[in-house]
Amino acid sequence: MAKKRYIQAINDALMEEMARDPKIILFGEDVEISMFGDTQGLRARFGADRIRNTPICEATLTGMAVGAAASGYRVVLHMMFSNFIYTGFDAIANQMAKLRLMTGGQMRFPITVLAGYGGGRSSAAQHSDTPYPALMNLGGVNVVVPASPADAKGLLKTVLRADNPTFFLEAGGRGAETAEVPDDDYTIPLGKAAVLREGRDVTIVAIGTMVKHGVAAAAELAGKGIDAELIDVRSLVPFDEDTVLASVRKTGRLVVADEARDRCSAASHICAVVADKGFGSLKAAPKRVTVPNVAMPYAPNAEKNVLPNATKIAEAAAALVNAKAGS
Amino acid sequence: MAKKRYIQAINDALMEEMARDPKIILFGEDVEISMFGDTQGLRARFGADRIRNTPICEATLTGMAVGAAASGYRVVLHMMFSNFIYTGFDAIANQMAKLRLMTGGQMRFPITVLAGYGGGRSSAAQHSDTPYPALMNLGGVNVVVPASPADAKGLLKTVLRADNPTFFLEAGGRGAETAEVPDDDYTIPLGKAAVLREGRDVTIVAIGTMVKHGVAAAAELAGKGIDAELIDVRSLVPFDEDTVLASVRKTGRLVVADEARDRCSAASHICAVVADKGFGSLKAAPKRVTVPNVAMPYAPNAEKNVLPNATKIAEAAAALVNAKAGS
Amino acid sequence: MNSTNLDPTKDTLVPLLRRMLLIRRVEERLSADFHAGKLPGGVHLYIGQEAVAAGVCAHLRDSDTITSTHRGHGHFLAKGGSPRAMMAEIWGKQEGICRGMGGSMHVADVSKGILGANGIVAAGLAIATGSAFAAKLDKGDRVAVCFFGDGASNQGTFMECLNVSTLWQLPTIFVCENNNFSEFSPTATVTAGAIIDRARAFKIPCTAVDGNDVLAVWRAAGAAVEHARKGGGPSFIEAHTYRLHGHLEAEKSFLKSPYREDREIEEWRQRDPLRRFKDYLTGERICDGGEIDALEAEIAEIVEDAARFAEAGEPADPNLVFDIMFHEQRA
Amino acid sequence: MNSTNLDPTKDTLVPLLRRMLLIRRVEERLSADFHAGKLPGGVHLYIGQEAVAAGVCAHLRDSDTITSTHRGHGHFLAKGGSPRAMMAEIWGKQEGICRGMGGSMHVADVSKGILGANGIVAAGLAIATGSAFAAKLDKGDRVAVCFFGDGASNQGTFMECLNVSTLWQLPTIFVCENNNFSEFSPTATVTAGAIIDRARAFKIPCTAVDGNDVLAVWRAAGAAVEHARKGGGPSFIEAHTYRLHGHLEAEKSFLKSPYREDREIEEWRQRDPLRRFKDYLTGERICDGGEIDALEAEIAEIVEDAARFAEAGEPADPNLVFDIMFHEQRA
Ligand SMILES: Cc1ncc(C[n+]2csc(CCOP(=O)(O)OP(=O)(O)O)c2C)c(N)n1
Ligand SMILES: Cc1ncc(C[n+]2csc(CCOP(=O)(O)OP(=O)(O)O)c2C)c(N)n1
Ligand SMILES: [Mg+2]
Ligand SMILES: [Mg+2]
Repeated sequence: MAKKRYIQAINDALMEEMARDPKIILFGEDVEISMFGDTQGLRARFGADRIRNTPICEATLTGMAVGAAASGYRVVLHMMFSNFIYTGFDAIANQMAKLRLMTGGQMRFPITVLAGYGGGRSSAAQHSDTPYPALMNLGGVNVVVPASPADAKGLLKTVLRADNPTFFLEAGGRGAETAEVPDDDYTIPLGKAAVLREGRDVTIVAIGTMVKHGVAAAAELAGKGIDAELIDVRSLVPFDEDTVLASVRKTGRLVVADEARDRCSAASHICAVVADKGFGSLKAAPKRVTVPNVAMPYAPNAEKNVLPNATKIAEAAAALVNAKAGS
Repeated sequence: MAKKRYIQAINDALMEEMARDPKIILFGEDVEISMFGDTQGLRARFGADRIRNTPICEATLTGMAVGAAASGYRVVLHMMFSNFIYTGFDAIANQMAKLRLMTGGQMRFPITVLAGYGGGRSSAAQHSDTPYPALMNLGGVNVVVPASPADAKGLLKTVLRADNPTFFLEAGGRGAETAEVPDDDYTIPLGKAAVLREGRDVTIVAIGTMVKHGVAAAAELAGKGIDAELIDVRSLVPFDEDTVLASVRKTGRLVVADEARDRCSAASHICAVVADKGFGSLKAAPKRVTVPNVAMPYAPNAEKNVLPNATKIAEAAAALVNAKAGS
Repeated sequence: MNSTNLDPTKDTLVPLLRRMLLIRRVEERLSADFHAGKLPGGVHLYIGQEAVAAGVCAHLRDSDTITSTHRGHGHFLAKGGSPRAMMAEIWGKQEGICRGMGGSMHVADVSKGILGANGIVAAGLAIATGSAFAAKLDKGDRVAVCFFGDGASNQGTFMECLNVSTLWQLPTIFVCENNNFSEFSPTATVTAGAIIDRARAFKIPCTAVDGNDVLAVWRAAGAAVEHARKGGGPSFIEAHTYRLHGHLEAEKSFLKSPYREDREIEEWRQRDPLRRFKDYLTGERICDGGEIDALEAEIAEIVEDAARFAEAGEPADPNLVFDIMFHEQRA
Repeated sequence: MNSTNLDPTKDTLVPLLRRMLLIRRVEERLSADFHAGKLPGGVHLYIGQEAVAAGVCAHLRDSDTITSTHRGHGHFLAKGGSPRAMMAEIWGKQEGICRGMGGSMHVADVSKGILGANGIVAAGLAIATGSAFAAKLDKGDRVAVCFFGDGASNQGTFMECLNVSTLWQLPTIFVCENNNFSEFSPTATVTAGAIIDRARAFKIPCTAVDGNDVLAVWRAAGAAVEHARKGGGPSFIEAHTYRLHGHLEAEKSFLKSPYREDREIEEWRQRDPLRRFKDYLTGERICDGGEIDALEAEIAEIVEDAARFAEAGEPADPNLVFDIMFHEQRA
């Protein structure tokens, strides 16, 4: 074990997997210099064939990823900020997510799309989106949202070895956060949530950027005598329903913390699934702590006002538990 | 009152509003000939300035709609099939839905985007999507899904007179369906659901293409002695929570029928809202009847297998009601 | 017919005719089947444009890739796709090349390098460019051909793909089939300037050819393919042609008025690439009438067999979607 | 300086200098404030490119529209936007031109025809084209100018907008600021051929100018604006220039190695458009040193005032988002 930065863990996974598998190539805008640091050093190590800066042309980049994958390569496409996913959305929604079905399963698409998401740094509306709800609704792409360095590395290795298009979304601005990462060559399967804290009173399901706030919320709640169970979903597609449902069976209460806008958010979907399959175990209304249905404002105070945080999560959880106490 | 085809009602609304307001312009690919019929005759009546065929360049068309609206016009943009929304998604997600907030409210965007959605005619995956979940999650655009000729006309008139970007999504392949349409100049407000049938046992919320199946399902259920309340949402953004919550307070049971893919669907969101705000009134799990998380297959039997229909809706509703009876 | 330095022998010419005939007769059958209400979905036919697919694909190997359009039957067949498997697909059958999941607009056969017809106008451009990138990385001499329409040339990805292909010297061959229409819009009403000039801006080899002259196409494509195989990078061909059928077979059902003159169609019928090529072959005494009749008969049999195969096929597996959306992962 | 038939008088020249100075000094202050940790978000500075915005916008009226880029302060100020309101915006204050909702990358003032800086590379192209369409429909003589970078010219919407603007003869003026870099990528590594050739394909007036020569820009823009006002349709200007600061002010914090030579920056500093223009004005005895010093002092005061205004402003209203997402509809 060694302490690693989140972004370093991602970089390590890319280094190790590209060394393992010569078919992996990576391209995107300024991936050689690497603004986020995730692709730093790759060009020097793997050369100009495998690592390429591209022109700014997202619509073509996503289509090229499809074409190169259909021709035998394992493609890593870096889209920089999540909002640029929209610029390249046609080939994602109409090709990447559908072509395997449309061709009767003839093709495989080992494509990993990297992008940073989320707000909190006054980057304003066009650089702060949390875009996974639209991706989750496509049906044909996986969505992975690692919250810790160790998960980032293990999940990315799994993704790089699999044959399905997967959005590996990096928690924006969290690159420097540090935690222990195992030294050995490990992978973490998709579709397995992590129970970060066991608890009896309420289940907090946290997604990506929200995990950190979930941890703080659970600590805050513990201080008030509320014993929260904290689940990090790790991947949204595939999604680990079982772990969430088992937890709600135990606690009877659910709060989902999600940095997506509320309407049709991942939180909505998780609440809907729990309300459906876990109805009998719910003692209170399942709650969403999300971003309201607005574009991200620039001013720090306005941005803070719309972003979920530990306090909002803790308050939602406490309200559920206290409602019971009071009723 | 006169019987009108669904597509004719849309055409009438466009004719009447364009005659009323010379600032309305309409453009899109082959809108002069009009494959669906909704824009037929407009060119002859309003001329080449106001009605224009465009080149195929969705990314630019959505951006142009923003620019023309910001410069004083009321823009109707026809995107033909809903899947082409993805091709023009950048200016929708990054501009149309955000620019008003980003400019501190300086701009208004009287933009109406028309597109047909949904499957059922072996048009295959790239011409059958139901794209509203992604649009609903953007926050900055309205989404209207008329199910009947009268609603189509009244809602479209409201949209054409308002100053917000709105996706007016036409139920694919339903153009020829006929029903009574009032003769006078009426409008229907957004955010008001219609209760198409009152009932005590279960609430069926149906969206757009699903309303027709909801009607059939309610009839089927009535035959079995189950009294369903049927709600046509009419618009998804803004959404009439009150009507749905009031209904569930009465029936205690909810089925949402939605042609979107299940994950992060409108159905998910509606179920999440009801599970949250209507928790106390729910006697059973809120249920979604949606398309599974797959691309639309071409073969009619395979397509039928994944599309919701009256039987699936009725079965879901009956299961809820019977579960109670049995418990 | 043009004469150039490339001089095809009968061994080259007859297969060209064969491919064109196969496309024509298969599509005539599809047209009839469509109008008889036998096909579940719509079809966009290639009739009149066969010389382009045939002339280009004659230079390609199975390992070369192509991407195609909503009007993709001709490219599929010219690249060696099976008529049986294609027809079964369009009938929505399990025996279809895409197991009934794709239909007319999505016929693909990866084993033949056919990366698929595509319902999204211009989508094939970037897929072909990505495939050309893969070819370049493989360091072999594979090429990737992108067929697209004049209408598609108004999508910005056209310019983007020219840029990437030129920059990286990819073996991408851009084949624009200019058939005078983008759906129901005459090309000039939606397309400014000359399409070829957009490619010329990148200083790559650009050729305009009579797309109804299969030998002209064949020569231009031969040069482009050789250039690409040798590592010379991308090139562009604009083939002027015409679709003799509607934009889609169903168009008469919704069009209130015609969008082109019967006279125009008639004029182009006179320039029918199939007729012209037959005339050339007999006129130059490369084939006699008997040989051509024999070929027609052989093709008729193939078409009849394919249609019967398609009609007799099993309905698609309705649950297949859940198994194949992902590789080794259920939807 | 070039000489052409257009001969500007002192009344034209001094305001050009004034605008360039204003942009330069405002941005120097923003740079200092950024590095002092006073600004909430990042900033992309225009320093070195001022001649382009100033030379183009000198021909524009409030009713003309412009669209801009992530590097948009210069365009905003050149088109008449308020330094106070812009700085307050970048500080995230209620007094900001966008009430603190947009920040540096989104400064806009609709009353001045400034349709906004934009965080999406190339997004302004289609917005300007739409605005030019509106101008055309109005049948007046408004024009719409789109400022965009060399990097943006690789986005396909560039070609799409050239197509629509040419086809419909819209008064769109495409101003490509080629500053040799697309973020950290030298232009030649991501851009094949000459950008101007992509526009030439549409047979519209195309001009390449020294973007560090404000008079050259002013002349080229004057011709383009006149052409558009007269109904002549779109035109294209490629202004070669250089950004003297980083892609964004924060870049040193994450760059592991430089992406350009100090020597190159130094060379371009020699061609600093502001210094060149001052030298020209004094060399030609149009202004004397005293006049220029007075102007500098005046600008310094404006900048100081704007910065103080911004710093003293009220924090943005955190609940405004809910009221203004829609017009007369709560989010
Ligand atoms: C992105 C997208 N926009 C619009 C359409 C609808 N559409 C189908 S074919 C077509 C015209 C294509 O014209 P062209 O490229 O010239 O091909 P042709 O039909 O002439 O073979 C259009 C607009 C589509 N399928 N995809
Ligand atoms: C659609 C999109 N892709 C990528 C980016 C990230 N990005 C911001 S600026 C930039 C480079 C722009 O280069 P250029 O157009 O030459 O403008 P310059 O920065 O040189 O002024 C990139 C890639 C973005 N903002 N939007
Ligand atoms: Mg065409
Ligand atoms: Mg640049």
